[in-house]
Amino acid sequence: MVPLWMFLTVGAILFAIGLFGVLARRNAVAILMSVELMLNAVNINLVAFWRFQTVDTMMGQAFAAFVFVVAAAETAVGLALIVAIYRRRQSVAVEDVNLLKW
Amino acid sequence: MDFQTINWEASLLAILPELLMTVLAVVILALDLTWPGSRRREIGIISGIVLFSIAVIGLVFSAPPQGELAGQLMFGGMIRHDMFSQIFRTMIIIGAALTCLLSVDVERLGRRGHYYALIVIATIGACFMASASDLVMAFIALETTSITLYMLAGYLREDERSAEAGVKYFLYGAVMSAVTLYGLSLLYGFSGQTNIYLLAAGLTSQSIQGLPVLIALIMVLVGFGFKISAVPFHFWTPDVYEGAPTPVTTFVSVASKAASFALLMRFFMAAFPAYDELWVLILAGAATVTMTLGNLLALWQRNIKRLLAYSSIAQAGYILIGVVAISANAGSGMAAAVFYLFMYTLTNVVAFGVVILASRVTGNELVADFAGLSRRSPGLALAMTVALLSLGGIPPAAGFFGKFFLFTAAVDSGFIWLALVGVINSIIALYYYLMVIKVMYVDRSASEGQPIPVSGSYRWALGLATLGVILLGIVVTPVYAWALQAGQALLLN
Amino acid sequence: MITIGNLVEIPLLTAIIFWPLLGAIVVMLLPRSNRTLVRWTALGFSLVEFLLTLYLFVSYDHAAGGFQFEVQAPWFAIVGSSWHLGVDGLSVVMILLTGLLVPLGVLISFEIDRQINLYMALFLFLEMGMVGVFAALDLVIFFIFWEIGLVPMYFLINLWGGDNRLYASVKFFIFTMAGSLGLLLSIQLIGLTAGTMDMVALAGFWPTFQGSENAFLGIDISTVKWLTFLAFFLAFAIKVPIWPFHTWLPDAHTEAPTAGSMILAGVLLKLGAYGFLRLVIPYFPEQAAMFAPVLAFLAVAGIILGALAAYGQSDFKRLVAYSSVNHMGFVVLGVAAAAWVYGISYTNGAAPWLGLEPGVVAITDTQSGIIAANGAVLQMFSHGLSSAGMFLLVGALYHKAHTRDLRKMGGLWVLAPIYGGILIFVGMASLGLPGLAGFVSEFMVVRGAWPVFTSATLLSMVGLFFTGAYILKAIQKVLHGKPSQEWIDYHHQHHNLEISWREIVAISPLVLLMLATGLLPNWIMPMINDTVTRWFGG
Amino acid sequence: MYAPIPVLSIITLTPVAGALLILLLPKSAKQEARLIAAAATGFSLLLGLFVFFNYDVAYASAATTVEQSFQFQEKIVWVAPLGINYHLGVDGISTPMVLLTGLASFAGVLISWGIDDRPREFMAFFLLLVAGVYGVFVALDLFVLFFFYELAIFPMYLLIATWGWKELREYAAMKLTLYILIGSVVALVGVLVLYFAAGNATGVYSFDMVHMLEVGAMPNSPFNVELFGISGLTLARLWFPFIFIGFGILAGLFPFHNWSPDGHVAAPTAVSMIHAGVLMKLGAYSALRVGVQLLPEGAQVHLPWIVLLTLINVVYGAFIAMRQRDFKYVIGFSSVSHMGLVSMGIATMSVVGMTGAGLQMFSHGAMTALFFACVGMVYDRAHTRDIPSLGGFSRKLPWVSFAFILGGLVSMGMPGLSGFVSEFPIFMGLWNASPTIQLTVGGWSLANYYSVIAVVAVIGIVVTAAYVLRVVQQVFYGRFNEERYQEVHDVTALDKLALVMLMVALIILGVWPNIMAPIVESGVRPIAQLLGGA
Repeated sequence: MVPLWMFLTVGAILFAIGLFGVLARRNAVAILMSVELMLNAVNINLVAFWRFQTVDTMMGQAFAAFVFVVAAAETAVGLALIVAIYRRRQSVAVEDVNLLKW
Repeated sequence: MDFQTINWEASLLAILPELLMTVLAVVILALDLTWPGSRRREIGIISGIVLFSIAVIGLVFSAPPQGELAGQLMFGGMIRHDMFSQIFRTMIIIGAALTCLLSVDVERLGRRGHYYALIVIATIGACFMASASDLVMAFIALETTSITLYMLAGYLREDERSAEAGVKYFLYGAVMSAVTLYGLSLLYGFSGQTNIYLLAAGLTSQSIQGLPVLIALIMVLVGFGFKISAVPFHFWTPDVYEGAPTPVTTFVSVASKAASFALLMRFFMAAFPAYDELWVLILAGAATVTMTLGNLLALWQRNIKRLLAYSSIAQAGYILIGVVAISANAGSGMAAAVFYLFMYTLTNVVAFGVVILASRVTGNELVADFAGLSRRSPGLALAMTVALLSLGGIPPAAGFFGKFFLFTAAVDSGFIWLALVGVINSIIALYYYLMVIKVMYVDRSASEGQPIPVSGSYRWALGLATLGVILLGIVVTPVYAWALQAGQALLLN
Repeated sequence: MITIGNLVEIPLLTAIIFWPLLGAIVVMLLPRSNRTLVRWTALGFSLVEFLLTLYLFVSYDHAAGGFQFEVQAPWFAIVGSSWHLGVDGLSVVMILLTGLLVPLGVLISFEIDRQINLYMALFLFLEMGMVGVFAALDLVIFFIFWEIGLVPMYFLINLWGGDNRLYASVKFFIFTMAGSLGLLLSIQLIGLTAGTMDMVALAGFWPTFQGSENAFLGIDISTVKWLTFLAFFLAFAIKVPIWPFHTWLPDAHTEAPTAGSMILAGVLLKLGAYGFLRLVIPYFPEQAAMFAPVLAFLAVAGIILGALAAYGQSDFKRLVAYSSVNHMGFVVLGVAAAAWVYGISYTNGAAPWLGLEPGVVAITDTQSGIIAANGAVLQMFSHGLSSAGMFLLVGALYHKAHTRDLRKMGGLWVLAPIYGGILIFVGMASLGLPGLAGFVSEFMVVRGAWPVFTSATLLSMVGLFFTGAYILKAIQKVLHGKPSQEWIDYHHQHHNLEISWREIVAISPLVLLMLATGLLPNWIMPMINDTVTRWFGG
Repeated sequence: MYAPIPVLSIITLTPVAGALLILLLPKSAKQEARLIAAAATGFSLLLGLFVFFNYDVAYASAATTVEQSFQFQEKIVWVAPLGINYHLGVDGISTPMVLLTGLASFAGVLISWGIDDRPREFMAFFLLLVAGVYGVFVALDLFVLFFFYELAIFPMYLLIATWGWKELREYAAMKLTLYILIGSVVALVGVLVLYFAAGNATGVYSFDMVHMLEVGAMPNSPFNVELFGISGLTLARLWFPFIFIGFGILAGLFPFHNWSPDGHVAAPTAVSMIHAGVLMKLGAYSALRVGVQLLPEGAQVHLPWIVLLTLINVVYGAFIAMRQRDFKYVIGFSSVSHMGLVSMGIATMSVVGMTGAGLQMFSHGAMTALFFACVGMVYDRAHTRDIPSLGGFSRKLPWVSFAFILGGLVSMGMPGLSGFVSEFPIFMGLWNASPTIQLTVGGWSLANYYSVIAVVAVIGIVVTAAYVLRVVQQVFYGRFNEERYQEVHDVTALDKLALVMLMVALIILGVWPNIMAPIVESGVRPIAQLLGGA
């Protein structure tokens, strides 16, 4: 059986990739996708933990399910906002979103 | 803890306000569809009044259980209905109600029913944040609030600044919640528990201790730090505060912040008692940096909303002092933070309310546009003055007591240096608050002959909130006693 | 409840002090437009005051001696001060002098036409201060009245003075104030060390006080005594003024209005001498005696240099002003002699500062000391008369001629014969012509001081010669010779130079008293003598 | 001694009620606003007189407990969990201060009658300020004291910044506010430390001054317990400088006096009057009450060097005043100088000296209020405060010139006026200072230097005389520029009433010091006993 730490490592790597994407990418949509990667890492964690730790209760699975749902809602809202920006500026690069500055 | 014996009656009563708000949201959407455009302004007024009523109903009918039942978890451990959640729920709903009343005359916002529906939904999420006692519940509540707030921040799609604020808020928020969530997932894994109140026991019983937990703790802290706009996760605050429609900014600065603090306090008190020396120190450092940076940056702001944004960053720093002072006598540190948030809610509503009204007339949001405000509208100027004094901690406004309680708690728990930092900071802050007051009273402007129209709902909302700020600064005992009960409720595991 | 009975029972001294204050207030409240009313009201108040002082003089029982008419009431308990008043012969004489000179000053001030209410009020207020000093038997009260006189005098000079009045008034004020601050600190020192501010109690207690367990600041008691002595000395020396502290005086006198000069020379300078007699000698017998030779030297310097300086003046008023330095020198000489004798007899014939044991030094005959003190007091009185008279005459002339430059004058006797006669008479009194007041007092001073400070006294006699010289110079410059044509024209066309009836009325009491004191000094001498003798244990 | 009716509360809250009433008036109700303000301050003044004349010296002298040393007490629980009570009461030190506040505030309202720019707001803020000042003087709970202390500061800011002298007001108002606030909050932290120390030691957590004083007087008081094992370091010694100097800032203590002349100059007349007249006393009063009385042990250690600061205040203030060209700056610096005498009196740690300090607070308050009233009246008419370009104003403004001269005489300590009555005991206190007072720095120590201080401080008085005379001569006498000042007219009857009130206070205290001295003495005696002085 694949041990827990492998799942966790995969999750961590996925999370790191997502985080890197968030920090490195300049395209808002790409950032959104990177966030999805991070959330998936979370899901891997949750499910793995459930399987290895608390298999007799549904907590982990339920948690993961909620994360799916919320992530979907979040993405929908995010895309809508990005589209609104795109309509005005013809760009989704975060450098161009710079009207508000101190 | 026994979750199986659910007293349904009590459980439903416990979330009665949230249920009512859900109904309200639906009703609002229905009204939005059926009422003609000319009447839709009333939707805002209705939402405001109903929200007030819900707050009162919540106080009267869903009082938290006392005695043996105190601190009992409900709905399978999802929420805990105690004094802590009650006081936060009250302040959040009041903040939302005032926000509704202050939105009605705002162009492209005040006459749209679904705007109010979104506010109400965000309020529901915020209320649940305050009472959530399970990681899942906390996450859902957090996201309910956040997602609606992203939408609200970008609500004025045709306004570039609003759209930009929405996107920024969203991108930062999404990343941060992903990080938090990762932390939560680790916590769940380490402890085998999702219930906050069982986490601590789970953490100590498992073999995993120390660094991994610390990493999880910090990841969770990142998310909370973002929501309460603590440095270094504050960078979104000025942009979103400035860009979002002002009523939304009000709501973000008030309800969302209060709810996030509630969650943070409950979470850290319950989940990490074994690590309290550590996170207290981290939070103390964060408080110091947050206060100082917030205040120093606020000094340079010309835009009133940005100024209030930085001020709200600094205020978060003050409130953290209360959180840090966990060892203060009988939960008085938490109580101080709770009290501070209570008064801060009212105060900020007043401040932003005046900004809404003034910028509608001047068409601008610069501090300089407040020139001559005391001649154009003495009442507004006075309300703003009271609000700024309260933020600055000057009596008789409530902020004086707020700060006093915080510093007292800090000294009590041995953080004299933190109290001194807070004290020095409150003086720096006073500088820019006084500058605004000065502009209103001293500076002249060409248009000072024209009065600023203040419609009924604004008059009521601002009047009540201002009165509240002053009353809270004089008749302090009831709310403080309440806050103390809330603080003590947190100590009860 | 205030009834007539209560009012009558107001103690005499309190009444004498506050009556002028009442007058000042009434005068201030009178309508500005009615100048005559203001003038006569002020005169009325000052005359009533004079009657009160006269009554005091008459009813003081000099044979019984000691302080009489005493009043004591709580005033400022925390600093140990009480409202304690009382008079002995010395004070009575001085109060009488004050009471006498003020109405004359008021009368002569009828010529003032600007802000007359304020002028008269200040004048009466000044009188209150002076009487208060003479009547006070509490150090704090003494100091209060001592200082309070500064204010009206300052304004009298500042508002109604001559061209250089600003400079003169500030100089006067700052000099005197600086002097009195030392006095203030010393009073506090004494009061704290001794635990009381009462002058009567202190006079008995302070000289023998040898320190106690709460000894002061750890400083030796004799050092404290020396410090306080010097401070007292400085304050009084400036007021007298003793050479070389006199520089404020010519300026102040010259610029002051006539009545101001009269009071300044007539009474205010005596405050300093009074301070020596009342406080310095009884409180610091040893220090004063030790210091007496220096004092005598300064006195002689004042007499000679004052006279020379007076001789050198071409401004009539300045000349008279310097004459005060000269005449007060005699007072100081008398004080010095008295201090020496008193100190020696106090230490029972020892001169500890010379390192000698009791009885080694022969007790200089006490009689000389008594005579010197008598002379000093009488000189205070008679100089009060003559200097006031001189200033009155200078003012009277200036008021008409609008110049005080002696070089421009001459031959005015022809034009103003009565004036000339009076000027010569007063000049002679000032010069010390036998048969007039000045002679008696100066003679007594010289007689008293001779056995004590022989050489100094000898030098002072030389000074007396110069006194004659400058007075004769003044008389000659003003009166003798032929009047120039300009003066004749001026006299006939512009202004009659002859003395006016009002001025005659004002000066005649002075003239009469000079004569009376010169011929029959006994109307006043017993009063002084009994008191002075009592000091020396007689 | 508890009062049958809450007279102190009425005194304090009447101005608040007045302010609220004024704010409810419509914008146009200017005259009504003034009348309400006059009525409110006047009523408080009358009650202040009532308190002053009903203060029982005999009772206070016979007091054996801390509780008994305060009269007209009232006590309501305010914030029970923290032991905060709304506890008011007066002793001999605060009673004259209450009266002074009444005098200065009523006179201030009368003098501000002519303000035409938003008089409604002006009067409302002014009344708030007055309420804050009253509150500090009557507070017997440290929290209440801070509450009112800070309550007073903000209206001050607005009054100066809004109605002040255009060229300086914003800068000065801000400077003043920040300086004073820094001082007060630093003191606040110190007080919090003491609060917990007292609470931990006795189990009773209370801000009540009576309680704190009792704790401080306990045989092994927690304030005097050694800290961190460092010998000679106690709470009292550690925190005394913070508390004393924190409050001392408001009293213009050198080198923190810097805000004060600017503040005085920039403020509108009535505010300068309250500011220099009363507000600076808040600082001295609180420093005495919270600093010295609560931490006598700290006072004994620190006052011996603080007295040197006060000396600089006295002498330096006077010399700087001498050099000013601006009429109002002269008075501003004179306040620095005179407030130095107050602190100096406190630093003598003797009954006499502290009584003098108390009297000087009253005397200087009335005097400087009078001064600023006069300056304001001249400035309102001449539109300049440049001393050389003024002159001869006594002819046009005889009342003002008389009042100013009287004030000047008071300030130079002329006998027969209140200045003398108050300065005399201060100097006596210096002479009388305990010989055990020593200043030790490193291995070098200095004793018996208080007398030297007295001698040096006297220089300040001579200089005071010089600058007062200079101003009197140049402003009120001398040549009157008819052309430039042809518009100048005499002051109004209200102005005269204000001037007369203040002058009467100065004269009465001067000629009859026993009317106030025993009251003050009864207040300072317990403090002096704590300090070991007699």
